[in-house]
Amino acid sequence: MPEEILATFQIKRLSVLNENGSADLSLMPELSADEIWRMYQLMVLARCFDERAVSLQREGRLGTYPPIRGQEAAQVGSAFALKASDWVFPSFREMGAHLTLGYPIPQLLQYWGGDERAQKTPPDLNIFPFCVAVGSQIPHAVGAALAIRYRRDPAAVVVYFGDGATSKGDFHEAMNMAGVYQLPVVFICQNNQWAISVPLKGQTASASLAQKALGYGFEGVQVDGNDILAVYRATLNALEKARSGAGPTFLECLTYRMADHTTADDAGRYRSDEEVALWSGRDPILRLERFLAASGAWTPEQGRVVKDEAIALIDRAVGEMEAAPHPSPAELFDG
Amino acid sequence: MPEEILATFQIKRLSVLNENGSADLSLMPELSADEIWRMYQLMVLARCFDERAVSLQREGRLGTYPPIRGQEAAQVGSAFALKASDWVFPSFREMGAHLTLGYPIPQLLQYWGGDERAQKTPPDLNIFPFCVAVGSQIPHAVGAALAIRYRRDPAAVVVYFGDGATSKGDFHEAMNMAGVYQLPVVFICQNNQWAISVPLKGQTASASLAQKALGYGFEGVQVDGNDILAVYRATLNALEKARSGAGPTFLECLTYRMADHTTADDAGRYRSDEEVALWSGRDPILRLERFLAASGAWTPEQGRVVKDEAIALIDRAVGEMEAAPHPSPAELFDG
Amino acid sequence: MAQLNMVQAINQALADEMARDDRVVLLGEDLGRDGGVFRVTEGLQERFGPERVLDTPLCESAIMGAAVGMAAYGLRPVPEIQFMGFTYSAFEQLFAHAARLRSRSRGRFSCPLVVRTPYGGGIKAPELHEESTEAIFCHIPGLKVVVPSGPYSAKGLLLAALRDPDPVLFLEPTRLYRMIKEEVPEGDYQLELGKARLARKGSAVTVVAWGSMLERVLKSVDGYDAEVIDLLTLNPLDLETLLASVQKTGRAVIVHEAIKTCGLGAEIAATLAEEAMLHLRAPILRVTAPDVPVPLAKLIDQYLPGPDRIRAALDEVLKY
Amino acid sequence: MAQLNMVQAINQALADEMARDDRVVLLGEDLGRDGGVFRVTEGLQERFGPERVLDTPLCESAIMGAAVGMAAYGLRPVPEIQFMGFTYSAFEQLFAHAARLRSRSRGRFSCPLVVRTPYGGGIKAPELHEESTEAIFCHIPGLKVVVPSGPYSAKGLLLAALRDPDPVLFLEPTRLYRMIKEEVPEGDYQLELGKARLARKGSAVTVVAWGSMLERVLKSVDGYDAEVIDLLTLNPLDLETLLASVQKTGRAVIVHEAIKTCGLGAEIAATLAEEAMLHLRAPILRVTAPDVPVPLAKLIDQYLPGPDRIRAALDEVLKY
Amino acid sequence: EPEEESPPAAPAGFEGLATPMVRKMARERGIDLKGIRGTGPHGCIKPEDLDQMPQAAQ
Ligand SMILES: Cc1ncc(C[n+]2csc(CCOP(=O)(O)OP(=O)(O)O)c2C)c(N)n1
Ligand SMILES: Cc1ncc(C[n+]2csc(CCOP(=O)(O)OP(=O)(O)O)c2C)c(N)n1
Ligand SMILES: [Mg+2]
Ligand SMILES: [Mg+2]
Ligand SMILES: [Mg+2]
Repeated sequence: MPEEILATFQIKRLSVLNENGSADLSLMPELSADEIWRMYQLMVLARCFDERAVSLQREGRLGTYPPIRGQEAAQVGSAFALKASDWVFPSFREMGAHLTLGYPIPQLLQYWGGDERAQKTPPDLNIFPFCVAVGSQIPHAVGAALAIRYRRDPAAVVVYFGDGATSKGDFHEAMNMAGVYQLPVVFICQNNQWAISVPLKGQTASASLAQKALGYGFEGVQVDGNDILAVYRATLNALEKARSGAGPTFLECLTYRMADHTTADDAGRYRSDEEVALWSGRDPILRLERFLAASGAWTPEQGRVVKDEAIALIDRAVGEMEAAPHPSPAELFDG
Repeated sequence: MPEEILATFQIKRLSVLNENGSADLSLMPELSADEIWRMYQLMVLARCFDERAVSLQREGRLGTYPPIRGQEAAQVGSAFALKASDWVFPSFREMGAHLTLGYPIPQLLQYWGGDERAQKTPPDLNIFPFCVAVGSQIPHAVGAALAIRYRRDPAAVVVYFGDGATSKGDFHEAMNMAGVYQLPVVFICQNNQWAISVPLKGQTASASLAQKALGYGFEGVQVDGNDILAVYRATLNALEKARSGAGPTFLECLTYRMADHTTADDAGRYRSDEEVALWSGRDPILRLERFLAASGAWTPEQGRVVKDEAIALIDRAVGEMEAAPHPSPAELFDG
Repeated sequence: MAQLNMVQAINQALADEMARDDRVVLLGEDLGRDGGVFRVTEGLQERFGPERVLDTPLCESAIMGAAVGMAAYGLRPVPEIQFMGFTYSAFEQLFAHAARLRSRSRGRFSCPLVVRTPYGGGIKAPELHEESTEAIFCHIPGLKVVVPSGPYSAKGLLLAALRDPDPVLFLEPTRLYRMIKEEVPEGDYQLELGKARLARKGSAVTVVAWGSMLERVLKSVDGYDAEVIDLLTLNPLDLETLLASVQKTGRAVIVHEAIKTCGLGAEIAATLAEEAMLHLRAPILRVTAPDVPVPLAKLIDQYLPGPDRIRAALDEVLKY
Repeated sequence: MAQLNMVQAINQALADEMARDDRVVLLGEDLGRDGGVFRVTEGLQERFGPERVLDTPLCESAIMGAAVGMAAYGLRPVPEIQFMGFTYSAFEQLFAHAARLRSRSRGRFSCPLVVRTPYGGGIKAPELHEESTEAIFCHIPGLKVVVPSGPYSAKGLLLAALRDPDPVLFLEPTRLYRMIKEEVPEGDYQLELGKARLARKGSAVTVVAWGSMLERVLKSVDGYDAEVIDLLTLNPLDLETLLASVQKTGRAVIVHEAIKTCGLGAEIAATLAEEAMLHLRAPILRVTAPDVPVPLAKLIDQYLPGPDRIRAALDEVLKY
Repeated sequence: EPEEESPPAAPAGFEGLATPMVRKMARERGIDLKGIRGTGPHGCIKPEDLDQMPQAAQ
């Protein structure tokens, strides 16, 4: 037995909508027109939330804020596949997922205003508090999945994190443990290609993030993260697999951070305008609009209505958030 | 672009000697008969050291000791490929590597006698102290490799660890960093298939450890760890690749821990006699003896001579170790 | 009542609570099939199955991180860290997550887990097997730290810890595992967390100790009119017991096996200097290990506080 | 001499030392191309190249672990941890390796590295961006802990730290980065590690502070006959300066922004209760944050010790 | 230590060494500790020493 081939592996890439918004019908997920429209509304809501949060920060009405611009498909598409009984472990840049799951918008803003009361998740949602220590939420998802398995609950767990988080030991340790116990957890990496100023190739020499799953004995798939239908399909499949006892899945949603890392950052210091322009053309909202427009389901006028509704919702939420009384010092000891 | 194949990967397995000790000549490393004989002597020395250490512990003359029985080929074969200028970061179970590199035997015993003076590596050796916190030495190797690169030194780094260590974040983090900077480091995992009572399949769902390298963008190879010629060949190749600037390599040496985890452990509690018997038949020393015997280079008589010489060496070392004065309390503050 | 050693008492507490409360789940390295490297969990996997006594991959931070997720979901995980010297890599999960979860989610999520780990020196084990870094954990808001000093307190404190709504670090003095046998009631009993124990009455000096140092202190104070406090809970401190004793004796000596600088002795002395200052007739002395790493076997006896150093401190404060 | 802020002073110290000593290498997240999230390392990668100012993957433990290997090989690495709240995962490397390497190899290997990290509250940043856990690091034997209180001390202490043969944790009070400008000599100067500074003379009470609390203390003591000690090095403590002052004033108040329990204030108070007891005329008071996690922006001002609480403590001890 | 065996006379301006407890007792009894040398370590004033000292008129 000389230099025997021990094993051969393949990594797949999933996309449903191409850049022009035309769909591969064979891969089209089962979604009603209403559902797709709802997805569209949620992406627009996320975009409007984001734009407002950035401007509130500029006006000194919010603290440092990490924009999600460009990642709406990855967030809305994946959260749309979740059931109420599933558990979600976010990082700090998944406001699109929160909005999709119905997290109260005033409370979501309140967090970035520096108020712990924001993290008191409503009782009907199983969304963990934001996690600022990059990657450290990933093992929690594994623990929740262990509990689900032990309880024989019909639920699954989703954990979100960025490309930068894949460099941390927590990512590895959690992936490895999920593999060993074949747990009902879906690891969703939003590969937005930047971790503050560090581009993906400064983060890992691995050609894809998806292939990292090979070291843990379960499937890793790269998904076009700006294609909401692909993200939805991949997440739904992974969740069903998880709930059926067939173990974990790793999804790399390849997307792009279109804005600065946070409102305290200036991305112009470390990346080119050309790169940003290229990805602006791949805007996930634009792509779904093109898809819808092709069947006459979207017009600029309808788009404006959706946006106006979103803005009105945000307006109200901002008002509510700002009307909340300042926390009392006694709340330091609350919990 | 539907479910496109993004990439395909292969993992290789290297062996030179088969179980009967006959060699694949096309893979035979360049080694003189004297060198192979030296390797054989070192494996026997390692075995005798090990047996003596275990019995010294039983007699209360050493503290807890982790036997290396069965792993002599992995340790001697890899260390034999090193140059004096290379740096070595051991775990706590590489006494075979220490012996190969000429670490003073009394000092090696002294460590397991509970004496810090043992870790004052002689100035001509670049061997780091033993590392008890599993896996935590792996990032040190990456740092030394960064320093080598920065200094343009013609050296490489080897770091040893076990299968259990691959579950720790340190392993992942160091592998990832080595990949990003394409550093001159060789990661040698002695996969002895057990981490105390946890078998490999309780450690990871990955079919091989070698394939874990795929997530870091560099080569991982599985080597028959009981085949000293394969281990030597793979290590030499990896070291030359490292020194030439072609980056890191991960070697999984598949071997077996033939003894208890340590003298404080009772492996009979968690693994079967059959498994142990199976691997006893694959004893790495036996295998090299068969290879040598086939060409008349080894006889039982010669084997006895080698063993007697080794025992004499160990005898002297034990005497020296026990003659060393007890450390004074002031040495608590030494360093 | 049976005479049990600490290993047996802890094993019994775990078994009883697992039988009583199906939320209790153990996880860690080698604690299932092997029964733990000190055999503390022996027989529990056989009895409760591998899903309740989980042999994990070799990874302390993942053990702790998974425990956080389990606790938040509604279980009561009991992660074991094989030795205290291997808690470092689990530190972020404990500090930034387990201990804060209730506060930062304003009560929406809580984290009732009990981290068990053997700690302390004098067992002639390899590097990092004899650490005593309890002070670091006492600096984590939201985490309770508990140390039994014998089989009876081990069972009673562990049962209380397992029912606490928040995370508890339960330190098991390795040197005592099989050293002391005591009467241990078979049924259910709890020792309230946050309460110290008067281990010996006296009126001339108060000696504060915990874990395996307690046994050493009790041996050393023979012939002295010393009151000995067995702390049992290191955080929060039982101020009431400490102050009452020092107000009576006017003198305090604190004995711990951790290094001196920023050890828990500092917090106790500082608290006395703040709250009992007007009752003190002598300097507060700390008898501790020197500020160096825990040595290997050959020097461990020189490192740990011994009877000579304890008595010298008593003699010194009694001069005042 | 130029008027510099602390960011500029640190940048200058790093640049000067890198020019002088080619063993000095910086590594961390975003410190190269981006110049660091606070711009402390701005321009250094351009000047010294990407091999001496390494942008690393996002991983604090690997940064610290790699620094240990670099230092052992003969370099003088300067790992940056982006915020003190992210040191937890690097803790094992610091505690079990960097700080012990000299001792456990009996001098064969040493670990001259300087960990730089911004620390402390009051900048209204997200969670874990305002931690002040210095006491934990002071409990690590073999590690020095240094905190400047302004641009002048920042440069002088950093130069000394960079030349120290052993590991040093260099804490940069984030709130002060751009708050204070001071005359900072352009050339080479060092402030000896282990030496505190008398920031204000007085005779009725000694106030001990460091980092960003110093500025707050100096503002608060107006009108009091208070002596203020700027600790500068937290471990080892400058006993001589502390004792001389307290022997004179007979009263001590310690102010820190970390939580109270097992904070560094405890070690200082305990040391005084051991070494200066006969000179004390009042309880030793600690003014600290409450024992809860550092809150987000809305409550940070209620959390950090403010002038009111500092003055109340002074008034209290002055009653004696 | 020899210093403790044969206490030399208190130097001029010697501030009496005492713990806060003793200072409080002295205050209550109207005893001025300035210049006093006690029988405790380093010449510190022990509570018992106060019994030997003249009290100020109450
Ligand atoms: C452990 C840790 N280290 C550093 C930081 C500072 N930081 C915040 S976000 C970030 C980059 C994260 O990159 P990625 O994981 O790709 O997520 P993204 O910001 O792109 O969403 C860094 C370095 C942190 N929050 N946590
Ligand atoms: C961080 C850490 N956790 C736990 C231990 C206790 N321990 C010592 S060796 C060992 C198993 C190591 O397994 P592996 O890495 O396969 O090495 P091997 O013992 O087989 O050589 C364990 C759990 C340790 N030393 N360090
Ligand atoms: Mg880690
Ligand atoms: Mg990113
Ligand atoms: Mg192993």
